[in-house]
Amino acid sequence: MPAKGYVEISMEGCKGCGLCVIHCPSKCLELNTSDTNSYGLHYSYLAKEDVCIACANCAIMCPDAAITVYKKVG
Amino acid sequence: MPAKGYVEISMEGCKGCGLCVIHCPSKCLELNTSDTNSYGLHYSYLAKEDVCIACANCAIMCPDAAITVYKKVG
Amino acid sequence: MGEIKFMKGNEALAEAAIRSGLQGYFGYPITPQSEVVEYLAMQEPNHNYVLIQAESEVASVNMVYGAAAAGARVMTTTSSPGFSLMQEGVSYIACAELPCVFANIVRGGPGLGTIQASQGDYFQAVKGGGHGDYHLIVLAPNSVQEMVDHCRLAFELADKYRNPVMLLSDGSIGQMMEKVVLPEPIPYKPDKPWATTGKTPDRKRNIITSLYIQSEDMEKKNQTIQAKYQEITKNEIRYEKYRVDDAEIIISAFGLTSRICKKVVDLAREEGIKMGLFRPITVWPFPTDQFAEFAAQDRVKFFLSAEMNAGQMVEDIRLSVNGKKPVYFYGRQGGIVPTPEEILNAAKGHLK
Amino acid sequence: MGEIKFMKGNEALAEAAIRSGLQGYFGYPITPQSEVVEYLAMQEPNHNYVLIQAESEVASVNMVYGAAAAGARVMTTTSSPGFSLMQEGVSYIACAELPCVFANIVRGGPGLGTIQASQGDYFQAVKGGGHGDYHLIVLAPNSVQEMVDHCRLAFELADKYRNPVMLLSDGSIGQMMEKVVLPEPIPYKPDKPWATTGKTPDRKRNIITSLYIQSEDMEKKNQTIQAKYQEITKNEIRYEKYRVDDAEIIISAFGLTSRICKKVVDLAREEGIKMGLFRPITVWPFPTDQFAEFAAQDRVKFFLSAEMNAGQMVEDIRLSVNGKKPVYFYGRQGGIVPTPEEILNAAKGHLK
Amino acid sequence: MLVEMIFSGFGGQGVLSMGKLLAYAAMKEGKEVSWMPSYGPEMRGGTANCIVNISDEPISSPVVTAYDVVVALNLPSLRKFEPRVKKGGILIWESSTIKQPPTRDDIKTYAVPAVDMASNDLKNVKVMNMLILGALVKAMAVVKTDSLLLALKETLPPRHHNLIPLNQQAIELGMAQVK
Amino acid sequence: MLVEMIFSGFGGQGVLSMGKLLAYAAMKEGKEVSWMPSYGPEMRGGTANCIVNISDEPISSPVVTAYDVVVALNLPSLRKFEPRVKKGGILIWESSTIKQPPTRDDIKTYAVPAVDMASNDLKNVKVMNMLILGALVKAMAVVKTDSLLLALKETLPPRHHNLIPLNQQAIELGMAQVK
Amino acid sequence: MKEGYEVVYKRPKTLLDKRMHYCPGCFHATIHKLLMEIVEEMGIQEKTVGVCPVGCSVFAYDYMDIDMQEAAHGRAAAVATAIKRMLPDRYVFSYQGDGDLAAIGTAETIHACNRGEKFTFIFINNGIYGMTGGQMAPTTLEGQKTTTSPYGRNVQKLGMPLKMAEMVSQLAGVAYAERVSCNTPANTRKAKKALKKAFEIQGKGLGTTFIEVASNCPSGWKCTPVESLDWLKNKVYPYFPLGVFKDVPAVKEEV
Amino acid sequence: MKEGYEVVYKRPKTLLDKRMHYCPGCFHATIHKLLMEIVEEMGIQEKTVGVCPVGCSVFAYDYMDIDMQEAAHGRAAAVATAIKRMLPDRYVFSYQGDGDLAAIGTAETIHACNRGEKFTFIFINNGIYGMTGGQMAPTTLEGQKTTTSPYGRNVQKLGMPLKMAEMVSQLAGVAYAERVSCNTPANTRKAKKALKKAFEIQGKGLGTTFIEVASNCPSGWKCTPVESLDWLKNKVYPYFPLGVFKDVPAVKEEV
Ligand SMILES: Cc1ncc(C[n+]2csc(CCOP(=O)(O)OP(=O)(O)O)c2C)c(N)n1
Ligand SMILES: Cc1ncc(C[n+]2csc(CCOP(=O)(O)OP(=O)(O)O)c2C)c(N)n1
Ligand code: SF4
Ligand code: SF4
Ligand code: SF4
Ligand code: SF4
Ligand code: SF4
Ligand code: SF4
Ligand SMILES: [Mg+2]
Ligand SMILES: [Mg+2]
Repeated sequence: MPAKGYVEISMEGCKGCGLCVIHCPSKCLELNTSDTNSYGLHYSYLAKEDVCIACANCAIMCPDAAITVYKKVG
Repeated sequence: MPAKGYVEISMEGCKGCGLCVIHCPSKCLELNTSDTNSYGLHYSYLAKEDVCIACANCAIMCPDAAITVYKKVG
Repeated sequence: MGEIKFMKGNEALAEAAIRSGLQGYFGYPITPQSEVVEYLAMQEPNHNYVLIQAESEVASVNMVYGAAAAGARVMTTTSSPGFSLMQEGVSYIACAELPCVFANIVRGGPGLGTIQASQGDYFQAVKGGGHGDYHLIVLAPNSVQEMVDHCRLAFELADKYRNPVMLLSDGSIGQMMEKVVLPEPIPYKPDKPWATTGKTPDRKRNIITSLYIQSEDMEKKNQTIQAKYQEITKNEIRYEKYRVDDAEIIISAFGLTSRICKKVVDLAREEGIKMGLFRPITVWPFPTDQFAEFAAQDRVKFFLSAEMNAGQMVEDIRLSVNGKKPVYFYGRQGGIVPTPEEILNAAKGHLK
Repeated sequence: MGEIKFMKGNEALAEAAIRSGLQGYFGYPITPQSEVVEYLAMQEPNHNYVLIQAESEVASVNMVYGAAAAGARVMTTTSSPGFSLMQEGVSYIACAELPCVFANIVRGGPGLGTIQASQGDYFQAVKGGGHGDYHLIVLAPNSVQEMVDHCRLAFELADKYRNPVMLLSDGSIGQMMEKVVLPEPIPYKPDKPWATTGKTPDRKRNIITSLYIQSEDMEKKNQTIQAKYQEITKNEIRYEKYRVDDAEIIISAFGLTSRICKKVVDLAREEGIKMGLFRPITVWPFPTDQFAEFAAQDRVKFFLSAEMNAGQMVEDIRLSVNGKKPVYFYGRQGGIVPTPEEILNAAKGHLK
Repeated sequence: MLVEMIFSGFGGQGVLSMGKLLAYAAMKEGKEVSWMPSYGPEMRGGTANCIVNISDEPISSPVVTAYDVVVALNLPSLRKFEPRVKKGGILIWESSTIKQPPTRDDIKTYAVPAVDMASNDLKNVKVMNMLILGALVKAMAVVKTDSLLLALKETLPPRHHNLIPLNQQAIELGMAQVK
Repeated sequence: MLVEMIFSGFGGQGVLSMGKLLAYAAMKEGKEVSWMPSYGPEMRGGTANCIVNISDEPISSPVVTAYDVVVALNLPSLRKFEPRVKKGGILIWESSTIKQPPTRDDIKTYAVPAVDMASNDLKNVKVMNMLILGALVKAMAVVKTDSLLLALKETLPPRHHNLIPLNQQAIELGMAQVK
Repeated sequence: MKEGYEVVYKRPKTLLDKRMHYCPGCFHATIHKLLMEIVEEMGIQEKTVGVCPVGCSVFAYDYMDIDMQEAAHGRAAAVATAIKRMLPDRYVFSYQGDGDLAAIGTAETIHACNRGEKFTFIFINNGIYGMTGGQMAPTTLEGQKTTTSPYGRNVQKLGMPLKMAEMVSQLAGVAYAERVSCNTPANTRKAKKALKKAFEIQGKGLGTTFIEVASNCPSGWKCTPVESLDWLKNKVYPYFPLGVFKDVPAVKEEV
Repeated sequence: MKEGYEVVYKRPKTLLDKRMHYCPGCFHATIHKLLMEIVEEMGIQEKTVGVCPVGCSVFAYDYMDIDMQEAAHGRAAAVATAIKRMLPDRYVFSYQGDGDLAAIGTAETIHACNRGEKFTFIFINNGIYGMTGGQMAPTTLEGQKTTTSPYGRNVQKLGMPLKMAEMVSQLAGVAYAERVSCNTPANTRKAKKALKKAFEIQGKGLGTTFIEVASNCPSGWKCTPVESLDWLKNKVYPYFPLGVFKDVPAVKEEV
């Protein structure tokens, strides 16, 4: 089943605070602990794309407005 | 009947505010409107000596502590 | 010609501000200045200005900051302790380059001091009582008429240079009544594209700040305002001369004392002493070159600065004269206005 | 010999205050000064001083006023905008003649400016940023060690003259770590019969005030404190000389810049230029006579003042030199510390 | 010519306004004038005074300490300012309330029982100050009487213009006191 | 001799403390030292640096803008401070996280993969800064290794003294990186 | 002294034998008198330090035979805080007007109360700036005319009068807060009792004590002293009710 | 942009495309974002003027595409008062930290609220001085460690944390006061709603609007952003409860 939702996270804009991660109801976000962005921070990424429900909780929680949320049309 | 009480008012210390006058239960104080002290103020004096009951209301009201109150001994 | 009135200095200042298009006044009562806000309160229904008696001088000066940044023609007035409280705000306003007018109706200090007139705040006004390198344009009126004239001028200079302008007056001038000729009211339409009035689509956002966290930026900012100060120094020095053409003694004074010194000059001339008065009207920028010119003339024997303080403007005169001629000082303090006779005597004492 | 430590300037200042018998500290956080109150908070359990992080600098300085009047050995510290806010209180303290210590860990101004080091508050410190004629004794430390030494000295001078004493330091000195030798702690027993500690039957009531409503009284008060200032000027001028004996160029600087200028002198000497450094340690009272002496020597060609501002101490040098020799200025602003090379170049530029 | 004057008395006796009126009248005559009140907490004590200077030339200092004319409406003021009358100067004092007359003999003194006269003859103690002013302009013609009346007209709010005749009477009565 | 250095990187990488340790060690050797941190809101951005001067003579300015030694533990710092290494000076950079190496060829550069080595070889990424310090004292003998160890002993609170051997190992590992 | 009579009330000795500069009928003088009576009765002259900032009472030290400090406008609370902290066994009071305590000194007032500084605030709320000639204060009543509200205080533009005793009562550091007045002998006696209680609580170190006096200003209000009492009763007390707003020691005793 | 998908949330355009300097997880950034969303949704960019005093948010003008003024420490309320009075049809807000609004700026805060100045206070209460490196604030909790209370805030000596939303609610000039937070998506949505409501009430000129944000400071609290949410829930909200403290328009509607 194609996911209902989808998020784009700005790797450089993310500060790795993890607030999106813990508030995703579908647990689809993770911090990339093996890589850092140019600020030396582990950034968040959509780890489980297929379960995103486009609830936008992550985006609302993201202090740095690094997340864009998409929803399947129709 | 000799008065129960008696007050001494410092003529120069009095500023003629009249607060003692209006609060004397026996109405024994008056402002001397025909004379002024050296500050140009009509001072208060014991007009009816015989009815003073030494209640000290006048002294308590006097902002400038110009009044000494006496009470008949015994 | 304008309307003639018999007015108190403080009231005349307030009326002049109204006639100069005052849009906002923020102040706090303090003797001997309170008539300014009282007059404005009385006139409020007839005009359109915003008037707030603030909770303190600290609040006043920061209200001035806000209103000036929003593009309004604004003023605050106070007296010595109140102006000390404003120093942080003054420094901010100077750095943010906001046009506004301050008046300090000086009284005797330091501390709570006395409410009588003094000139003890000269250094604070011209050297900067707040932190950092900045300057106010400082006008020193010596009459009720000049409270009016300098008020209008102050608003104009403030706008022209985006710089705060101060009237360094004193309690005597604020409290006394004299004849004044009031100017016609002018309609004031601010033309301040930099003001924070809401970002319209046709321009970038406007920001008013005095924060330049990087040293390089801050130094650039400093250089910009220093360059402006030089420009002001070039253009705006004002002074008055009285019987100086053949003078061997140059007496100097600002504000109220300058009137007394006119009399000193007359008394001296009666005794055959060739004395003249040079009076700085702008005490910042200071008429340095003019003093230097006098100093360069062989005729001139010495200078005497008469002040109602312990000797403040005399330093600026010394800096100007630069050792070419002696510069003496005579002063009274604590609210005492020196008499012409005692100043004359002081001058004669230096005639050897 | 005392304890040797590797310490931040601000912490060394705090430790020195403790070891000088500090009884009360009242302050408010501000960069680059906050380590003083932080250090004192950390050490509080080990000592007996009263420590309050006040609600503002205005409150701080008035707490200092109250505690000093009650006879305690007290201090406050801040940085530029905070010291501007204290000006009213400073003027009150000066007039009430209360002994206490201020430290201004100066940053770049005006306004909010930058948090980097600057010397832009010289005028405020020495001419009086508050209202009225008054003076603080102003010491200008140039190292972490001097933060310590001047702190102890400041408390002593304050008590000796019943006058507030100020450390005019800067953000670099406050923030940097260097080696310091700490002095032995001294027990401090105030001997202040004038203090308001409660009127005992053996004396008249003590009153601390700066109010002298009658002009005659205020003038008398002014004369008293002016006489004290002369006394201080006679006794307390401090300075440092470096390779001046045969110097043709006298370079001058206070605080941090004076260290850089030592290097300038060495560089100049390497190039065969006879340069020496004269460093005022007290910037008020200012070593006027010492400058005048140099100016009187034929050998000396000119003076150069190097400052981290737009030219402030240079005025006091000019007043001292009084036109006898040229006095030049070189400065950087905004938190930029000038390099020895650029100062040397500036000096060479005047060698024609 | 420069005339330096002080008007002094208790607050409420109208010393500030009489000084103001005189200065205004002089201004109307084309003179240079200054009026300088005592101010601030001094007034809390119940006394008030103002210095008035009238001159043909610009006035140097609004504050002076020796006077050509002193007007004293109470004893403390008389005590304070009598010594500050210039030699040959004028001292006008309210003689119905001040019981201790001035003592100097190197000045001209005028006793005006203005309080009594105002209450008795004019039935309005408030115009006492106009009586004094009348005496003053008679003793020294600093302004014309007409100028005083003009000044009254221009400075009194219209609703009080009905009082002008009374004030005029008071001024005249005062003038009559000075021979 | 005067050595002017800057230690720079992200907050949390221990740049301030490594600078402090070096300065302390030098002080113990009788040198004049100064340590000057970046301070205030600069640190909010997540970067930190400190300038350390070590000299035989009194130090003039604690703030300098051209360095004999630059230590850069992240890319922004490398970019910012590489241009400020004096000709012939030394640049030490953390090469396991910085992917774009320095480009200047008029200075000596040392790549130290301190993060990797600390995590892999010493199982404690925190001592990464000691590794760098080891490399530094090898590249330029500003202080003796013993002084560093003494400094550790005197500045670490006693409860952390058990970490000294690990730190020593790190220093030695760092030294070994510089040939 | 009349034979056969004994003194039942006389001027306290600690109130110096000097004419006070206050206008006739001004409660500033009344409170000075009460204060000195208390100092005398409690025998604490040696242990009392007063702080008077600017305001009509700036000369208070001329009248009270105790150690005193003048303070800058609005800063009495900061000054008193420091004195009390340095000399914790002394009785310290600040004596402040409404301009002082509730306008320029708001921050110092709130923070001293919040910290529970153990001195006594004596707050003379006369609804006006007396000293400077009658300008509007933060406590000026709605519609009240002053020199800076010549058409009456417009609360739409300027806000309602601040109720300080009520406000500080909300702060944990305050042990005792009461509003008193001196318009009648009974109220004046109550005022004295409140002041004394405040000093006693201070002596026990229980927290900040705050006595607000609904005071008068015949000069600023442009009325006679006797009229000022009517104004108090008809206008002031309805908005600024007299009474105890906080009494922690009493509450503690009850429990 | 993925085909067949539409955007349901994106960064507001008025939030400039610039990396904010705040530490990871700091609510300062969250509130900036919400504010700019509101400005965009209400279409009031042209009519909005913001005031940011010192504190971590002193650089706010670098991020918001609106006219802004930086203000001196504690003086934002005075500055905003003047702007709003000069430009009464604009939306004006002050954005202040707890050091700013509740310590040095107490007097300005109280008086602007009391006058009913018609701008919106946005009060970021993070219980600490973030900008200057973590000193104690007037709102630091009992026992909380900061650089100037290294052994925990001792409320005996320093007083209890000040509850500003509650305090200003007592003042007649305040129309709306609410405390919000951003620890969960639901609370963050509520915070946005409150901010928007404040702006709407401001637009109607009904009085002062005051939004207190129970905020975090992972750096000053020395914890991770995620841990800071626990601290908020366990320590902060119990003392600083979220909720509406005053809502004059709602009360009016009810009546
Ligand atoms: C910084 C400063 N601002 C203003 C003043 C002027 N001033 C003196 S007392 C006062 C207010 C007096 O009112 P209040 O505190 O109510 O006392 P009251 O005279 O009514 O007893 C003011 C504004 C001052 N002395 N210092
Ligand atoms: C007059 C003055 N005093 C002190 C400072 C230093 N200072 C800057 S911000 C600040 C407080 C910051 O705390 P807060 O207001 O709570 O904001 P936060 O950083 O926590 O968001 C201080 C004390 C200053 N800039 N100006
Ligand atoms: S939109 Fe909702 S489900 Fe999708 S990643 Fe964000 S929080 Fe998770
Ligand atoms: S909330 Fe934003 S900044 Fe934080 S981890 Fe997620 S995307 Fe990154
Ligand atoms: S003591 Fe009582 S009865 Fe006697 S005069 Fe005074 S008030 Fe009247
Ligand atoms: S109360 Fe005192 S001052 Fe007033 S009239 Fe009576 S005695 Fe005189
Ligand atoms: S002005 Fe008012 S407060 Fe001041 S003394 Fe007079 S009546 Fe009392
Ligand atoms: S220091 Fe605290 S308040 Fe400031 S940005 Fe960092 S987390 Fe936010
Ligand atoms: Mg009052
Ligand atoms: Mg905060």
